[in-house]
Amino acid sequence: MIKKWIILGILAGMGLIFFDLFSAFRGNETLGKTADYYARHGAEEVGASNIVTAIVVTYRGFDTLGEVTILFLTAAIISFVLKIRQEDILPNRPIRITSELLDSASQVIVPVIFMVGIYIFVNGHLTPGGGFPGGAVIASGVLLMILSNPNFSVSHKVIAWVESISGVGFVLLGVMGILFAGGFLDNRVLGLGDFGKLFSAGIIPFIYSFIGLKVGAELSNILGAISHAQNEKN
Amino acid sequence: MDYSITKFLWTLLGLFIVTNWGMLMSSTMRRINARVSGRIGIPWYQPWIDLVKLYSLRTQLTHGTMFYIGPVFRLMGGVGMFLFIPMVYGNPIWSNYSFSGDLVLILYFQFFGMLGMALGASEGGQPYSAIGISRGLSQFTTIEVPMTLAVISLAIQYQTLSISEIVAAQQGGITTWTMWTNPFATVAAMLSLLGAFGHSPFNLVKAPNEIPIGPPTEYHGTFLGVLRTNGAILHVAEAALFMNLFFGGAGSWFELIIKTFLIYFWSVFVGTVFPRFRIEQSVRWFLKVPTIIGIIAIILFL
Amino acid sequence: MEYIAISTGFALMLLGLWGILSQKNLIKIVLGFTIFDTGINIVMVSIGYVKGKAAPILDVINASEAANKIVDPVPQALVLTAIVIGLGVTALMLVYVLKLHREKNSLDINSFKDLKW
Amino acid sequence: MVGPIYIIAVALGLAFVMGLFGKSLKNLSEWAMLAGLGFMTFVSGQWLLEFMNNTRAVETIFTAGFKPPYSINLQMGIQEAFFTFIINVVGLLGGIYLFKDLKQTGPNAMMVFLVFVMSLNVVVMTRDMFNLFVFLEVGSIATAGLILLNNNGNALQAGMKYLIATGIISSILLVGIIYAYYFSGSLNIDDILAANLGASKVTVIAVFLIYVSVLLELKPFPANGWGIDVYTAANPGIGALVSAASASASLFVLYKLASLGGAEWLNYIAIIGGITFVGSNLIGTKQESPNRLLGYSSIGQIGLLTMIVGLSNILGEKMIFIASGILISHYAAKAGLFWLSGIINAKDIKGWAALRKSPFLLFLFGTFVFALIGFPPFPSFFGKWELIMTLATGGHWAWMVTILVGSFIEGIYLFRWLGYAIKLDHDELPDFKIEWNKIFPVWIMAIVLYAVGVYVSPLTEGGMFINYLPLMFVLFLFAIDFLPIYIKNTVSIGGIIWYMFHIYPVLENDLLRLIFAGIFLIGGVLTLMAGYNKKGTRKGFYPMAMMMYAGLIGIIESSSMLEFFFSWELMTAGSYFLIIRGKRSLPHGYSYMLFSIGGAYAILFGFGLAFASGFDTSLAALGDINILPTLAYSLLAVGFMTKTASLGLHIWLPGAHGEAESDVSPMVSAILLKAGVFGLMLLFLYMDRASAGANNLWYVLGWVGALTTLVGNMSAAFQEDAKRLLAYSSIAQLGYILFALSIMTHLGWLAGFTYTINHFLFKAILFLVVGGIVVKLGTHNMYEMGGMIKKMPFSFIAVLISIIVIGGIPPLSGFAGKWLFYNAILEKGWYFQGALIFFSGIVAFLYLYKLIHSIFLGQLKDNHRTVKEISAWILVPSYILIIGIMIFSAFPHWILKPIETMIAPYFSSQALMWDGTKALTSYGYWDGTTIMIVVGTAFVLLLTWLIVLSAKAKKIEQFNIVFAAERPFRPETTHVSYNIYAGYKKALGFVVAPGITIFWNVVSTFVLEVANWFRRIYSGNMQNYALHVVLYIVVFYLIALGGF
Repeated sequence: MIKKWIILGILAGMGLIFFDLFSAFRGNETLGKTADYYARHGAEEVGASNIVTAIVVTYRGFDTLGEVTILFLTAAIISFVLKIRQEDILPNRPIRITSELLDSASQVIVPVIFMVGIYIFVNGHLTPGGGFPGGAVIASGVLLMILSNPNFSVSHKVIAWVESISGVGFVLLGVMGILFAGGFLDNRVLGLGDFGKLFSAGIIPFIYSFIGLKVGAELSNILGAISHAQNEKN
Repeated sequence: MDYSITKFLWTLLGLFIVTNWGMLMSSTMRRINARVSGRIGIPWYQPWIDLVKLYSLRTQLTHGTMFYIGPVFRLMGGVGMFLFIPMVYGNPIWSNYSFSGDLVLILYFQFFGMLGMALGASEGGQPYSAIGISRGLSQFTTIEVPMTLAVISLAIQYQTLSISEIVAAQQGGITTWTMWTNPFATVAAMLSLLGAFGHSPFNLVKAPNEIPIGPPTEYHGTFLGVLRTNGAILHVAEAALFMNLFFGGAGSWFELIIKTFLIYFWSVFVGTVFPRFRIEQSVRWFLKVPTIIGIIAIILFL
Repeated sequence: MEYIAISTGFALMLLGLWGILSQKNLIKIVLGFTIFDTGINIVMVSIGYVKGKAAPILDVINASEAANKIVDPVPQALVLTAIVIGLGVTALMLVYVLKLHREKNSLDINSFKDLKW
Repeated sequence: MVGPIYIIAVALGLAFVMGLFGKSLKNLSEWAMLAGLGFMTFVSGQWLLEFMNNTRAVETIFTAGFKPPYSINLQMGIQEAFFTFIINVVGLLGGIYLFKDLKQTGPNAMMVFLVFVMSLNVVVMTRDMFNLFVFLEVGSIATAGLILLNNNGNALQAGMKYLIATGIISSILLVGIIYAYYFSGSLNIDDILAANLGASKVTVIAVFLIYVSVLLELKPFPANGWGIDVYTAANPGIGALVSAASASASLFVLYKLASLGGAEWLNYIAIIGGITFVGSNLIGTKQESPNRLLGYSSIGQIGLLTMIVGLSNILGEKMIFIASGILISHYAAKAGLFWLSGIINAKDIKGWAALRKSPFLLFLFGTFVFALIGFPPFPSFFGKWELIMTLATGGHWAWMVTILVGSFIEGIYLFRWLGYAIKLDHDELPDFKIEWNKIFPVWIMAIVLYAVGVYVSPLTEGGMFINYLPLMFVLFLFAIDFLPIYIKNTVSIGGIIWYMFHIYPVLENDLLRLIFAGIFLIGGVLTLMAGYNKKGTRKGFYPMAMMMYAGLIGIIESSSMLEFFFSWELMTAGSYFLIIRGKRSLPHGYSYMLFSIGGAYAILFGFGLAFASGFDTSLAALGDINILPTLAYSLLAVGFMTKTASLGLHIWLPGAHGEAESDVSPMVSAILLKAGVFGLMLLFLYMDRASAGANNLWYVLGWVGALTTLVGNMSAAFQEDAKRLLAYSSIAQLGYILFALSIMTHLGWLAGFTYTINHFLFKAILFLVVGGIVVKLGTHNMYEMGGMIKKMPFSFIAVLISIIVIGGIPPLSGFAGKWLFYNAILEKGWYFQGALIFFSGIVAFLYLYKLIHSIFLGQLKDNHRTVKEISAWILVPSYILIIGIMIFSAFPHWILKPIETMIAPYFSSQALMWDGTKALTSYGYWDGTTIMIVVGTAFVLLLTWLIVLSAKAKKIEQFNIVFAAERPFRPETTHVSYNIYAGYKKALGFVVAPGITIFWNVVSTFVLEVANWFRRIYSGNMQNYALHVVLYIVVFYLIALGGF
């Protein structure tokens, strides 16, 4: 009971901090220095109509590399943590049979989901969306496959290939930025192209595709690992 | 500084006088003790008889080298005391070799004999010796406390540690004696003297009926003779030291004899009245009254 | 508008913290984290809001006058990153919970006090 | 030049590619990882070299080809190069160390490992706030993964705790970043710093959030339970990485952002660091688990560094030097210790006793412990030195005290641990495997410590004068440690003798130093001679002994405070190892070390005050301390008195000296203690005699000296252990010296010198001989000895002469001391102290008699009937010393006259006059030569007389005595020795009641109980840890911004 009050007291303290933060916020009338620059020069320098994408992939592309790394790390950690020794694998896990509805629907929907996912990351520089949402959508397709068929196992080989190639591709594109343009992850390795077209904004579409594939692969990997982990003997 | 043969011979003469006087004093003491307890006591010449007997004994037994030279150390202690104390004031001949060191030398030379004796006796392996020595050392540590305080007080008073100079400062008639000018130091030192002479109540070192004569219990014959000789010299030398420090020194051998007698018998008289202390009682006693008196003696001269 | 959003964000953060600090079930604690993260994300987006401006996509808006027409794109870019990080952390936490559950067959946070002092 | 960006590109690329390696290339992935780490190390190392060699401008890397603040930029300057280099080095070595563990877990773990190291590189280099956040997250997620390399329940729990806590912390950081962006319009760190957000009451909240989260990443006490658990449960290889690499990176983040808020915030940082340093170390004192202990120590060290960052305004340009000195020591030592912990794999620090099986590993362990505490020649020594000096310059006493107290507490557990490793009796030492890949990194770290230490030493003021020659000799002895004793002994003696000739011309005109050099070097040769007596190789003895002598002679040679302190610590270290070699020395070596560190810190504080007074680094600075002079003098005196074992600070000595090996005891007693005396002499000569403070101090020290003498002598009298008896006797003798020096007159100092020389002579003899006897008879207990005079006459004579000197019995030289004492006391007017001193002087006879009687006289025991005289290798040096005593006794003016001339300028009156061989003062006179002649002649005459009288004395058997009407037959019951001063004890035993020991026990119990109480906050509940973090934020907020 005392602990509850202590917690409430501490939360009240945090509330005070948050209240002060709230009071410090006065809204915005205009853009700040950096944002203003992006708004004015983003389109011409990067060539992406989605300024957020311009920032995410190019201006702050290095952050994005970190971000991808985090997913990569998480997947790597999860797969070695959840690795099951051969002798611990439960041979025949009792599985509840999936409903007909889910089973058939997924067969129809999964390809569509994949398509949508790919669309989202390929058009990341033009429309809202990008590699991460796209990758996540693809992974949701994989999730659906796992749900509909609990015995479905994600092919490690395929995922490993997709993961590695897209990851290395991302880094290589970044290094090409150093070699052929202004710096690491500079998107002007290729021409900026026509503003608003699919093949524009330099290498952004490629990077976003790699990101999308990688994110999709990582997430699928995580899902697969967790799903597989249920086969362990207790 | 005179290292001549003449000086040496004079010193030998002094030593002879002192030895005989010491023996006489000890027989007198024993007689007094006997009278107090209602006995007749020994004849006055008994010590000489004893000494002759001891020196002429045929059997000489020794427990080893240290046992053998222990008495030499002991005698050296007594003789050394004599050598470094000026006996008769104003006479360079009877000042012996006191030019080589002052009061501090005397205070520390006491240990020379004690240590030698202790080691010699110890080698005998007789438990009584070791017990006696341990008692003696224990008691001695505290006996020296009032004595040290008194000496410091004297040194402050006279601004010197030289015995001759202290005596010189007392040469203005009986009122200039330290016992009047610095009574507390005198009292402290005289109380300490009781312990130094080792008569009752502080005779637990030799405690005849407890640890038969303690340290020298294994000594006999010539060795005991040497120890007896030393006892005689030492008693006179110590009394002479007190005489020099507190009672105006001596202008002649006669004066020395009177004064040392009185000093010596101060302890004898006390001893006939009081029974023996136990070691811890003795140790505590010296650290109480005499020490406080000694401290007062210093405070008065601060 | 943005005030409502930002205060909602803070409220969610507090709610999430409350969950983290008071719930005994590990899964609920992880849920507390997701709520907490969501709160932060809302706060971030709200901070980038500029009164009456549109999303920073220049398909309708002309690039030359974009500076006066769009909201701040930076927090949105940051939120994107933050969400993904949150996702990674949450996934990792869940896996931890899974393993912890395997370890002691319990989800109670008080069962995991082997390390102390 | 390879651009720094390739560190990231290569690491990430490799990590991504590794997924493809599959089973066939599995073995390749490890080598790929190591190659990647090697490449990263190479790149950062290359930059570091470049920056160190010439003044290359700071390199900025623009990502995406745009200028900041519009894109993320990285920066590579010398600091970044340094930090990335040390991170990559420990990453590479850690990779090698974890080679097999990683292999077992598979390529996934290697990717995580690689990415982890890479993320720390970015954290160091990035100049973008949000990018910092992202890569901090990468780092924490990687850590959370690497914790699971140890796949067990504890690791899981620790990882979960870590995730929860860092989750909260990073969220707070994120809020802070977004607000910083909101206020400043930029995410670039330089822009944010320039925006001066701390100035406004509104914007300061962003500053607060960023600070609090960065600080929390550094695991401040007490909101750090989550961090400690990681150290406890993770694989030690990971612990090493977290402690050395992550912590360094986080620290660099704090440093980067330090100027975010302004001076007031730096204060908070410093306070938080200080609390962590002291608090964390305090709790460490109760730890038994090695990894957890290392965790507390790591956090403590990082606390210290945090504090240094917080104090950067005060420290100014010295800050970098100080911080890197301490950081590199922490880094290398902590990594090494964690790695060692992984090799030994013990649950309890007591299990580290297993290290004894491998002397090299033990050497490494010692190196790390000493580096952490800040001993020379390690960089932390110089760092701490500069730190204290600089703080003192600004008058920041509280900070100095914090640092010294924290360091001391750290010493408490580190030396307990080291002691266990060296000495602890252990029934079963756990076995451990030695694998090359695990040992190699540890070695590298140790080498780093030594190399960097030597490299940085010239960078400190006065450091370039440090004489490394003796240390090279120590190193050489290490190298030949496998050779038999007689070779090493000869080499050591040769070295010392060579050094004597080397140093004599230097010190020729400086008698004070020459005397002490004589004591140290001649004493060294003589005590070493006894070593020929031993057999085998005696591993480790010679380097340590030589280290002690190197320190001792360094103290003599030093002209600056730094050199002095350097040598002082060196001597402490060497003597510690010597002392702890004894059979039962474990607790004594430990308490010796604690008192020594405490004393050293007191000295350091005093030196700090001296330096601050006139910005003078030479020892002469002690002469004009005008800042808190009394405090400075007192601290210095206390520091030196820990070595002279004065009352209150003496409890280490009896055990340390008593239990040490037979030839170590004379080294540490007759020789080592004189270092303290030398220190006191220097100090007293420099002290301002006109000031009341100095005079009061001397007055107090006089009483302390007198009481020390009494307690020492009386305790000695009640000992049954021969060597302890001598040890207490040393305490008492040093009490005399302290007293004599405190008198501060011509006569007093002469007495002090006389005692110093005498004590050297007789205590060396006594410890040599008694030590030899103890070894021969196989017991320390005197009551089990007896009658040795017949078996060991030469030893007897040596002991006899020594005790005559101790007793001050004329005609030997001890009397000179007593006589000078009387005169000095009378002249000074310290009558009561004087009386006390003389009383104790007589008490000394009790133990002197006990010693010689119980060993040599009395009854010979049956089992000793075949014992022979002790080795000539012990007797020869003893008799050389006896010759010294005889010369000093017969011709005291040979030595005292020059001393007198030397000290004359320091004292107003020349109180002692010489008339030929006769010394005169205003009080009395004394003629050593005459006394010798008179006594000698008389003695010979009397002896002759006795021999003439009883030439035919017959030797009789041992038991030819009768007492209590019985003839004894058992020596055991006839030898009166045990507790012979029972009556005396009854009367005066209260004097030696172990009050001081009880006092120190209470102090240490109190410290440990406080630690025990505090550590209850680490309840193990992860939710509580989260609560601590949040509470920390709230409390910090309320204090910093809540208007309190």
